Amino acid sequence: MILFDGVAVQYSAGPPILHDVTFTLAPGSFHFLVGRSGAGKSSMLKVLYLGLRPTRGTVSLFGRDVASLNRAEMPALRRRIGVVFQDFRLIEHLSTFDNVALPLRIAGVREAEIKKHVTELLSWVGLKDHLDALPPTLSGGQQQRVSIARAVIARPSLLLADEPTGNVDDVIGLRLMYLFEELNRLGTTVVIATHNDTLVSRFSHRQLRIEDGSIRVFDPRPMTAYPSPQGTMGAPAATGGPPTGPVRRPGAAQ
Amino acid sequence: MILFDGVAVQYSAGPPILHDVTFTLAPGSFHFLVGRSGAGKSSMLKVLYLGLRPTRGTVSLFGRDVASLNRAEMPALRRRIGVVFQDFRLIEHLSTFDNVALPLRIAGVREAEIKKHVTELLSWVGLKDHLDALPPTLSGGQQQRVSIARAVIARPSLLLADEPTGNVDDVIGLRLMYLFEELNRLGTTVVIATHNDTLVSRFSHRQLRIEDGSIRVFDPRPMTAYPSPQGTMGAPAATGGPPTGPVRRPGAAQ
Amino acid sequence: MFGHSDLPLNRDASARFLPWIIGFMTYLCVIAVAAGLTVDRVAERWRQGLAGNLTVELPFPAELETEKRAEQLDQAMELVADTPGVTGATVLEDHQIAALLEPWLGPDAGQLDVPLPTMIAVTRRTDAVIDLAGLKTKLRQIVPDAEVDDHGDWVADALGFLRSLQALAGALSALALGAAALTVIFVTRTGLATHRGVIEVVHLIGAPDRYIARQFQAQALKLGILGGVVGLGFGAATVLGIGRLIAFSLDAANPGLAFDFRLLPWQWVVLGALPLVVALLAMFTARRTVLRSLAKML
Amino acid sequence: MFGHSDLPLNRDASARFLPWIIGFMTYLCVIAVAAGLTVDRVAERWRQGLAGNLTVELPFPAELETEKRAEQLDQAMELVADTPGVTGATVLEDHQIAALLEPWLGPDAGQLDVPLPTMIAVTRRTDAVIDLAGLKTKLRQIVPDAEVDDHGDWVADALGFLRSLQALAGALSALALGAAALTVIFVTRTGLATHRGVIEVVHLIGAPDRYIARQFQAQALKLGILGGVVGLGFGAATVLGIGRLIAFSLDAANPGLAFDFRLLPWQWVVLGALPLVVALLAMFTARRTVLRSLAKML
Ligand SMILES: Nc1ncnc2c1ncn2[C@@H]1O[C@H](COP(=O)(O)OP(=O)(O)OP(=O)(O)O)[C@@H](O)[C@H]1O
Ligand SMILES: Nc1ncnc2c1ncn2[C@@H]1O[C@H](COP(=O)(O)OP(=O)(O)OP(=O)(O)O)[C@@H](O)[C@H]1O
Ligand SMILES: [Mg+2]
Ligand SMILES: [Mg+2]
Repeated sequence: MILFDGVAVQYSAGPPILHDVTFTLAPGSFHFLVGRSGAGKSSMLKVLYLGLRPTRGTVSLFGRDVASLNRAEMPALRRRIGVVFQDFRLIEHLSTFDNVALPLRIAGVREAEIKKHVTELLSWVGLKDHLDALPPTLSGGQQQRVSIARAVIARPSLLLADEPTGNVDDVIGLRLMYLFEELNRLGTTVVIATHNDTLVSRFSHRQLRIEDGSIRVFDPRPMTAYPSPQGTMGAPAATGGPPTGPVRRPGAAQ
Repeated sequence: MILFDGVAVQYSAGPPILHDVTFTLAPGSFHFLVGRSGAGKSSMLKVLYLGLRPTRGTVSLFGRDVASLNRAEMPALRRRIGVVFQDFRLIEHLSTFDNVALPLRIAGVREAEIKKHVTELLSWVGLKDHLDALPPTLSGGQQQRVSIARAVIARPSLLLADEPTGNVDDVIGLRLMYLFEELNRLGTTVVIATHNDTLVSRFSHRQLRIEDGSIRVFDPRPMTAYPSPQGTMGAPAATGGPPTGPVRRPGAAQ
Repeated sequence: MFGHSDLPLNRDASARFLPWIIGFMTYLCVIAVAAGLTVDRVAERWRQGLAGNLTVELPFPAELETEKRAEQLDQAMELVADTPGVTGATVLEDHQIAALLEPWLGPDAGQLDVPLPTMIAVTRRTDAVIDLAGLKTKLRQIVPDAEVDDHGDWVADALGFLRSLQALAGALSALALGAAALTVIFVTRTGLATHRGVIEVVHLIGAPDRYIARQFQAQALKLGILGGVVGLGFGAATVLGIGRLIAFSLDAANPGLAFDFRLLPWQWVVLGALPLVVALLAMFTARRTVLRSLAKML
Repeated sequence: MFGHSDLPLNRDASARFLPWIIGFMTYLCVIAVAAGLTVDRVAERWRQGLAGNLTVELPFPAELETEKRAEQLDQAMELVADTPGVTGATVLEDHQIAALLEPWLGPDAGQLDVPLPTMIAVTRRTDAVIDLAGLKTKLRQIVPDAEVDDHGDWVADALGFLRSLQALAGALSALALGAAALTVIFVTRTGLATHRGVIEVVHLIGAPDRYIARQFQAQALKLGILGGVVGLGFGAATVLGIGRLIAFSLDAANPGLAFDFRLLPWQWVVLGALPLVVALLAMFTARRTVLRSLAKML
């Protein structure tokens, strides 16, 4: 699914951020990406969503060598990746609904289906009353949830989330984690960059730890029992679980 | 110092966010502003930094009724307020140094003094190596620290910080809290909006709690001993404490 | 789906600005093209009216009897009519000559007791080359001081001048179109810069370049048509107004010489097509600018 | 401190675009003003040369003896010279009349054996009103068919036409300046929109409106001067070129009638001041736009 081999990352002006990174993420796996502020978490994700070309080494996504992709092939690949940006990057003049609907519209899903799934997902993240609100009129935490909804609405094959709980309280944070796990259970590979130690220790998923520019995979599971997410968080009774997005998966069109 | 009397806040289109808010913050006090996501913390701070006029009631800042201020009087008042925005709002084409220097430049401080104080403060928040970096090339946590440095550099009479530790790890978070407390000790009134329960419970300052649109002041101190900040966090040995900004306080010019 | 626009282009300041600039450029273009077309008509008339024609002057000595005079005139007419390439010859009446002289001698030129030279206006095929020197030699055998004038130098100079005016009009049109294209490039680049964040996000979500280009080109086409039509409206009004003004002034000044400055129907069609040209120019410029910028930008 | 700019205005696309548009508008303005000034000179000359002058025609009967003729001419000259308001009178030589008639009769008009009417060119004070009818009556007592012509109608028409041209030139200048101002408003508004985030932050940090306006107006002044100078350069070159072209064409066509189309020194000073006018216009427009927008925006 995701394969890094001897990857180095460096911005044009500056010291190398990552070097000699080699690892494999299995399809359907769930990883936290941890490290100090400035360690390179966001840079790592940027490489994964094709926003940054590695300086050295091979990155392979969905079985394709990223370096060999030409400009015209990228959109199709990108449609299979959902991203929660650290700074949200919502489209300011589009309503909450339209922001979340955008990936489906670009993929050509029918409006009726869009309406159903977007409304359902936004209700689940607690934004039922803000469907028509523009992002600048939302609170920080509300914006973060819109950004998450947009990333997951098209049921991507790969979900990358950068500090997705930095602006919400613990209750909402858990609810969002539950959404990610549900998506993961349906087959999406998930990578979540975070500083939130509480969250990381609560969910004993594998960790990609960035330290001094290199990445180490750490698996806490041999030591702790794998907790059932439902048990830990309590799925909301009303909906019986997070919505799973449109049936026709846009990424599958390619 | 800060006086709210029967204040209500409402955005043109939408339900009232806050109503009947009445409280007083003494000069030199330190408050956390807490509440769920979407409760109205940022809106409350917006009223305080003159970014939003209350719909009803009286707000008085530095002994002046805010409603009576005309456009020409605002800049002087604003120069006495430092703000850490939830979304940072750094100026993208100015270097880290210039962003932090901006309040001093607008206040007309000499370049030599600017250079000394800005460099010192940026070293203290761990950005010594990024003085010339532009904000888009900084990591999320680094941007947050630049934003904090800009808010405190001119030693404001009032510091308003909105979720100032949402993008940094706990070590840096404590260091930033230490900076706020140092500033507070020098006379600045501090209000910090946050979701970080760990932080709130660790520093037993007074709390402004927003619930269902009204604000309650809560004082945890009668119950817990007031901890010495130095003891809790360990001031960095190298500098012996956070820098305190330029000697000539720009706000004092008026 | 394509009715849906992610970029708030129609809220940009450029949405209000671009039509005016495009309108102004179309206006200039209409005026310049109209001027060029008018000059074309004038030049055509001059070429046919003057270059096509010869004038033969027969200054009969004052003492010559009327009979002899008529005889010599007949001979000269015959000679002229038989010259290869000549299609017609008319003796100008005294009052026609007087009309020509009127601007110089006043309205009473005709009643002046002044003997004027007898003149023959000769029309010829435009493509015919007439042996002027030979004709003159033969005419002088009939009337000693006869002169043949084909106004050649003067017409060549005048036509040269008109052609320069036309070149100027062409250059002005090109300049106006260039300025319009430049403005569209600028507005598009500004749009790309203003909405850079949105464009980046839409890209990362998986939209191809043409998805973004489409929104810009639709906007440019819309604003281009709007501006073009406005410019054409004002331009046509100005052209009609100036035509009327010139016709009126010239007519008042020289009733005999007034030109017809009105444009022909096909020339109006040319002018009417200008907004379309401008709008399409705007659209393709926008498209090209977006695609080129995106390839560099992301 | 003021050398320091918080807004990256000089990196906006408008920094490269505005000088061109301002340059183009200045160019149009220079051409229009130069045309207006030239027309002014031409009109002045016509008024002085024609409206100021009278022509007296004395068509002596052909049978009159030369002596008698000279005597009558002397009487007429005296009469004319004594008329109040007249400043001078000259008998036109035959070859001068011939020159006037040359375009119509060909270069040999002077050698034609055609008796031309004797003409007196009369100059008068521009402000004087001369009793034309009275003068004519008196002259007819000397030469029965005498005519007095002040070319009045024709000159009035022609001047009217020139004034229309001038009004057109004025309107075009105003239009060009208006378009320049409009462009500056647009560019400034775009700048305010593009940098809205920065402006808000700078405001919240305590910068007054004029701190922001200063950056925009400095930029507009800089770009205005740049564009204005470029426009003046091309404009002056065009004006000189067209002047040369017209002079050359007219000279070749009518050597006797050629006008002097060169501008006077003070007229060049007027043209030279245009870029400054445009630049100041740009600056104040930008300042006003910023201050007004900020009052609404924040
Ligand atoms: N576009 C860029 N150009 C140059 N340097 C960059 C750029 N983006 C990031 N960096 C640098 O790369 C380093 C890693 O940044 P990155 O954003 O990946 O950190 P992070 O782990 O996400 O940190 P945080 O937790 O604070 O968000 C930082 O030192 C940053 O200054
Ligand atoms: N400009 C605005 N126009 C209209 N409504 C707004 C605007 N800004 C905020 N709101 C609404 O006001 C409410 C309170 O928002 P605010 O940003 O104050 O919340 P908050 O307490 O800061 O939340 P968070 O912790 O998520 O940042 C939210 O429901 C939000 O949608
Ligand atoms: Mg990051
Ligand atoms: Mg908030």
